[in-house]
Amino acid sequence: MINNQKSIHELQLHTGVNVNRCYQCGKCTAGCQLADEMDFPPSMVMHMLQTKDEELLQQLLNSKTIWLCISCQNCIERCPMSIDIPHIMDYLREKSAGEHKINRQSRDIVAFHRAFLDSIKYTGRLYEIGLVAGYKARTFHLTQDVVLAPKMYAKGKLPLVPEMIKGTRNIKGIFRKTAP
Amino acid sequence: MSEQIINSPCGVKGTIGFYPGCSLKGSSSEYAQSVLAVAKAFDIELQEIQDWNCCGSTAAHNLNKELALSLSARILALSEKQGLTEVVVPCAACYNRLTVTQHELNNDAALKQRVCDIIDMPIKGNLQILNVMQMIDKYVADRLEEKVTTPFGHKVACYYGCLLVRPHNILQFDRLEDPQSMDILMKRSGAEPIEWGFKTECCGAGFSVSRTDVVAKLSGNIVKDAADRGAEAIIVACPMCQSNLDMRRPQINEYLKQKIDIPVIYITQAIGLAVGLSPKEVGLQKHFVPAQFA
Amino acid sequence: MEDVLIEKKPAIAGNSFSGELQKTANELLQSGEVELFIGYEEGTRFPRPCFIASTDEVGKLIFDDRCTGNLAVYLTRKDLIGDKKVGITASYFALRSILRLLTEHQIQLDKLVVLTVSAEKEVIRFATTDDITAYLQTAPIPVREDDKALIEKLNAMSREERWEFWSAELSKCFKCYACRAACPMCYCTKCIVEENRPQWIQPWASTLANIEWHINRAMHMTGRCADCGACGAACPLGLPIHLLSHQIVQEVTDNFALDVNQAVSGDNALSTFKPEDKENFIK
Amino acid sequence: MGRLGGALMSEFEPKIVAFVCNWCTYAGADLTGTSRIKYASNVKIVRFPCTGRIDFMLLLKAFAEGADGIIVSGCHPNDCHYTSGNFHARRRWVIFRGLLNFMGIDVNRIQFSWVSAAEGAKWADVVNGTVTTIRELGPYTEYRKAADYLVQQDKSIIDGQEALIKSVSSL
Amino acid sequence: MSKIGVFICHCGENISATVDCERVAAEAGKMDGVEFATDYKYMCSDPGQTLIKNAIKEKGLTGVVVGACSPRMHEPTFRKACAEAGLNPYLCEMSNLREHCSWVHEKNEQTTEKAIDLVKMLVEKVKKNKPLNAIKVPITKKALVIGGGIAGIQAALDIANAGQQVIMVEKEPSIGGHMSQLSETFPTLDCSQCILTPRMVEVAQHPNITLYTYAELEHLDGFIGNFKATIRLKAKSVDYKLCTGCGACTTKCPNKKIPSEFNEGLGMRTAIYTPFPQAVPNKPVIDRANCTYYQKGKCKVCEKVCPTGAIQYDLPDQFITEDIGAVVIATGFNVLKTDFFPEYGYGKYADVLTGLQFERLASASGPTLGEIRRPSDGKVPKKIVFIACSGSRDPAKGIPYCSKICCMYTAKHAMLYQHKVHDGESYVFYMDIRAGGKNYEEFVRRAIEDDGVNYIRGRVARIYEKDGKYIVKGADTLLGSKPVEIEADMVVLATAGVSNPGAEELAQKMHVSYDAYKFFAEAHPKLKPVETNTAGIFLCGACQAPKDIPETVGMASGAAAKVIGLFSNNELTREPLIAVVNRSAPPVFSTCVGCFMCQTACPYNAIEREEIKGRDGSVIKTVAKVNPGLCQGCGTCVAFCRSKAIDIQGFSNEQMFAEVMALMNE
Repeated sequence: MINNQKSIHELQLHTGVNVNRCYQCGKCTAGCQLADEMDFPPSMVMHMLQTKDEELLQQLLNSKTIWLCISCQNCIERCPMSIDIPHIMDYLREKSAGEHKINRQSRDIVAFHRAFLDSIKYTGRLYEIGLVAGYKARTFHLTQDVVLAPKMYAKGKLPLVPEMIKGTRNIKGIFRKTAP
Repeated sequence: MSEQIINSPCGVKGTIGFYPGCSLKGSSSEYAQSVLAVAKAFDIELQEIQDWNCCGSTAAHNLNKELALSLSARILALSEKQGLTEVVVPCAACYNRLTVTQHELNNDAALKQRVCDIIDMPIKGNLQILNVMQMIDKYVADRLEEKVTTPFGHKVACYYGCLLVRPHNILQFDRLEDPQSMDILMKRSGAEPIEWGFKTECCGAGFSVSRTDVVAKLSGNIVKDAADRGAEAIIVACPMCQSNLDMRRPQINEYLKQKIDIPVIYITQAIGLAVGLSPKEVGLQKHFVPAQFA
Repeated sequence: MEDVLIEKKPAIAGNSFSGELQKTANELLQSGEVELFIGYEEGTRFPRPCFIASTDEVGKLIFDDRCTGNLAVYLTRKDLIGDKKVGITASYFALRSILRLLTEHQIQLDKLVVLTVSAEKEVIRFATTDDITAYLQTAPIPVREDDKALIEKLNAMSREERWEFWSAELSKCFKCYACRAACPMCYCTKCIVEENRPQWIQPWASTLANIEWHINRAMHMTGRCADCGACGAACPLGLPIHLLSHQIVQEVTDNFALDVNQAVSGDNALSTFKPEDKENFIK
Repeated sequence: MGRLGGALMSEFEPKIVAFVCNWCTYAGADLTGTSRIKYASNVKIVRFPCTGRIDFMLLLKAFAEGADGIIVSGCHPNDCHYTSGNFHARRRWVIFRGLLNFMGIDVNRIQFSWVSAAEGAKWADVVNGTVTTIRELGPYTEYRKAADYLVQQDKSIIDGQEALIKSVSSL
Repeated sequence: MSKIGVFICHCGENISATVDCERVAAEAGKMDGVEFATDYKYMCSDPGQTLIKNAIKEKGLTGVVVGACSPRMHEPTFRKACAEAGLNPYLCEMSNLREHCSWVHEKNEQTTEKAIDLVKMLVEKVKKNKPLNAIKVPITKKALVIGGGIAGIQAALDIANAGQQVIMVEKEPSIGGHMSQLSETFPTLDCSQCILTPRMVEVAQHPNITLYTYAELEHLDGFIGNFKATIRLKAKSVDYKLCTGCGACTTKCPNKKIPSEFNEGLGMRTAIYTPFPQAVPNKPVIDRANCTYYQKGKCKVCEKVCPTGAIQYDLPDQFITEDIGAVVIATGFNVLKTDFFPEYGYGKYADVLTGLQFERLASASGPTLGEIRRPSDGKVPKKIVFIACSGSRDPAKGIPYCSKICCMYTAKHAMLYQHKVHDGESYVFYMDIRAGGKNYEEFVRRAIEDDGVNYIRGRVARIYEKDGKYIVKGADTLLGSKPVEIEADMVVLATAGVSNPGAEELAQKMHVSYDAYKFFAEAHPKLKPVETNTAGIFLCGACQAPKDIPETVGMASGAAAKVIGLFSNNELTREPLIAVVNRSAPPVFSTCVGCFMCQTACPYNAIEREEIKGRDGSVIKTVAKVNPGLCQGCGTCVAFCRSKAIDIQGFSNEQMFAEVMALMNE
């Protein structure tokens, strides 16, 4: 076991969370709606971080868990120690993406997020058809929801032309300045 | 139970800003329509924030914290620039992002400075950000009952979702578990809100497209509990919740192995109907699961 | 050096809100609610304190931006006040001192009418300490720009340079105790410098005795100082001694999370504690 | 040898005063003794009932009277014999240190510590550590210079004489 | 002019091995004011002490410095010797040449130099010493016990059995406290009431105990040995001299729907009531807030049915004042209610109970006569979930500490349930099982091994009701955090033990400190667990922190022993090393300016306000005054006083100043 004190320190620096505060009551997992789907439920994530084991940290960066966390905040609201698990998840996601360790099976989720951000980057707002197109292009799920779109359009729910805001330069600037 | 539902700060009534967010311009246009219709019915003047952008939603928040803060911050800055002191944000996700962003910036001067540099605009950070419940409570609640012409006489399950009430310490909206604000407003509109177990459980939110299976399961549990307890409609205040519970109904029914046809409508649609607006005026025809109330 | 420090603000004439104040003072004296009124009158260069016992003199009263001296200092002067019911026009800082004097049982609100004139030219009369506290929280704190430069300069110095600065400055002090006389908080029956069993501080003026005196003065201000700067303004040599008590104010704020207004209105910062107070300097 | 520190640095033996409480640190130092742990003899202990009793003036007096370093030590937080004396003391030291530092008085010469009655070894460490620190800092002549009224007077006289000689010789 | 004697001890070779004792004595002899200096092999020995005594007499010494071991060791010895020679003992000081010098330094010149300096410091100090006399405080031999639970009962009986007078004050109509509500007790499962009620009766009948029920402490003045307690006797509306406790009134009272406090709201009581059948005294009181007569002006049924005419509606609250020598606080604790927990339904579910409510269900004297039944529909629950740490170890919403008793009573509850509902299934959600105590771990093991209670390691996230069942959502952290969902018929929350609502107010009344959780604070966490920081006030039981019965009883006996010890003398002698505020001639009277900041700083509330009055009785000045009964001599006030108006005897400003100034002089 490679003990990696540094990465935990870094985590604390970024999130302000001291992972040692967790005493493993499991309430977060009990309330987590996606715990069933996760490879490591939230309380186990906390314990893996507590071990400071580098290998376990790598497993987390590679996990489905971090991409399945939906940031619903159930865990932190019920955590007796008020540990900000959603913040930890944010941190791990960012680190995972930054280090190109995104879990294979979770790439759909990340693809969706990226498509979403692309839409904002170029128009300032979410262009839903563009989003779905972008997502499909990234995932090759070309036939998904083919029935939904026409119906949405018929209900007046999908504008076909993207709405561009005036400050797109400003938006692009934001994307450039915050690029990891 | 306290009837004063929200500890809303008293402000001077004036023009209120309106941040629709992307969903309300697209897939949830009926929400925008009903919010504006109800506002009009109560003489509340809403002013759309000029040149607003997307708040970044879960995507930005998941991938890049600074980007997420900056996108939301731009909206705050624009509102301030427009001279607004209050902004109504009907979408629960946008409401959550904007409120949390303002809170985080106000609590970290260095971060605030960095973000202001990124968006190239100053931020004071004293905007009142209201969700629709807060807007109604602040400007309509005391007039609501007298305005009701056709009481919304149905059993309803008020579904708040996760983002509307969390994180509690930042949003300071309603109570932590088993929130009441929507229930109280619905009661005043003539409905009969039911006690149920899934008020704040997550619907699957942003996984609508990428993990439809998860949405079917999470939303399925919600729809089932509401239906089991005899609700005739699920009332929501979030476009994501609405679209997951409504548009994903085929997948939900498939997961539940049961056909449930309980409609999912926005609180502003229900209130609109109660104060005498027509179904069309509140965009009721736009839902996938037919919503017809006699 | 000293000219940077005690540079008085230019007189802002025409900004006087005196009319209503005179009216109020007149009423108070006439009704007998107040037997002595402490306020400001026009002086040769700056407004100066005046003590009005009859309605004839009310016309002298003024109150404007230049009236920054801390009149609260007179409230503990038994020779001046005796058992009289007193009215006072308090500047922002004087209000802080009044709060502190109240918590330290030196004055009673039932024998005192506290007035101030707000930026909106309104005469405000305070009925309770809470009113004063509330006012202090909302009213703008008068800034003393002139000090800022020196504080920054001092903070930029090395320790040795600071020592050079202060020992040089304080070596000039000749212990006239004008600083003590100007301070509303220096109301002790017997000052530490008058204590001779033991003789804590040598009575003559020497650099060390001067330093010791000023350290004592500053330490004794902990949690009590209104940060009004009256001590520095009173110094005939213009020594920046008010920066010492200002530093104490700063330390209290930084270390105990008590801003000046909180500090002056509650239990003393040193007579209370929190188990979690910082102690990173303790081995 | 005059007070003004004519001693060579290598020979410099700092004078250190320790202000300690009776119940923890004094007893802790007793334990150092009964355990026969050796430490530098530069320190002299003054016994107080409690750290809460220690007047800041005594620290200034010690510096003025020739101390190069000072140790202030008492019970650990929550262990005070008098419940809260050390908490009060701690607040006093926070403010005092801040003021001294602002005035350019060397706060590194004052070592604050918590030494319990069981920490005999820690007491020896604290003393030795302080001696090392002060030895590096050198004698605190800077402060004592201000203390010496007569020396100042002399200096001004000498300065005056020098000026006189200069002016005379330039004639 | 001082005539100081200096006596340097060799301590065998303990000092002389590294310190040149002869030289120290010789140097001391040259010191200013030293009349006599000598050294000797063993100063603490008889001849050594005689040496000192003779010197005092022969040389007329005005002060003595003994350079020897630590004053913590032999200061009393030498002070006694001085006193025997006619010198005030407080004019003797010790210089620590052994622990602080010879034992910790090498043999060399510096060590002897240091020894000389150390002696010099004390010589300078002792010149400023003043003769002091021990403080004598008279003692009123009567104890006040506040609270009539098991802690108060034990303390009162112990004190009374030692022959001392006790006044017991209980705020409820009956003594007994929480213990009387319990069903069986762990780890023996003996019936709580069976072991408690005899004790309650003993209290009522004890000749040395005066019992005031339905009473509260209103005010406490004074100090150790000399308190004055004002007690409010709340109006019972029943004359206990006439009442025989026949119970006619309580059976006939028409207002029967008042939730019973004793049954934790699970049963009902009448407006005129005795809390429970075994109550002591077994006489009723009228709960005026719920009585029809008091609220509506009509009824008086109780008066009509009372055979002795004991009902007296107009009785007001009464106040009595008692002189007291010591106080024992035994006010107990409280448990969080179920409405405290958002995720467990904010108290809206009828069958989600607290542990104390479950005790009532399981108790043979309870509302279901000991059968476990759901309050909602009276059905026997077939599946029951116990949730440990409900509010405990939860800084976010509850309290950060462990309530200590819950693990044990939860095991007991599950066990009792299994004993009563044979086909029932019980689950305990826990994080850690804290079963430290005699036979405690064995008890928990029995619940798991013999009674088949299912222990699941994990905390419950939420409970919601569906179709009359309570859906309990938890996770089994030992199965890789597998989510667990149980459809339970009843849920019992092991709610945290917290301080009593009135504890803070009571503490302030008595000037006793309390911790962040409003539990009363002991004077020292290790060595003074039953004392408070106010001399003469002791504490025991769960008012200090949640604790179980054996620990409570032990602590109560400990507090009683302290009281008995205090009462064993007629006078209390205290060291005069206390603070004093100076007094001087008029018109100054005292240099104290009356800012009273010392009052907040004093940990013992020993500083009082004294009004100095003129001949006409008008107040000239209000100054501080130290209560010698309360001051413990820490001196925090002394360092705090700006004008040095307050000083501490034995460590006075002059003494300490002299010691420091001597230190560096060469």
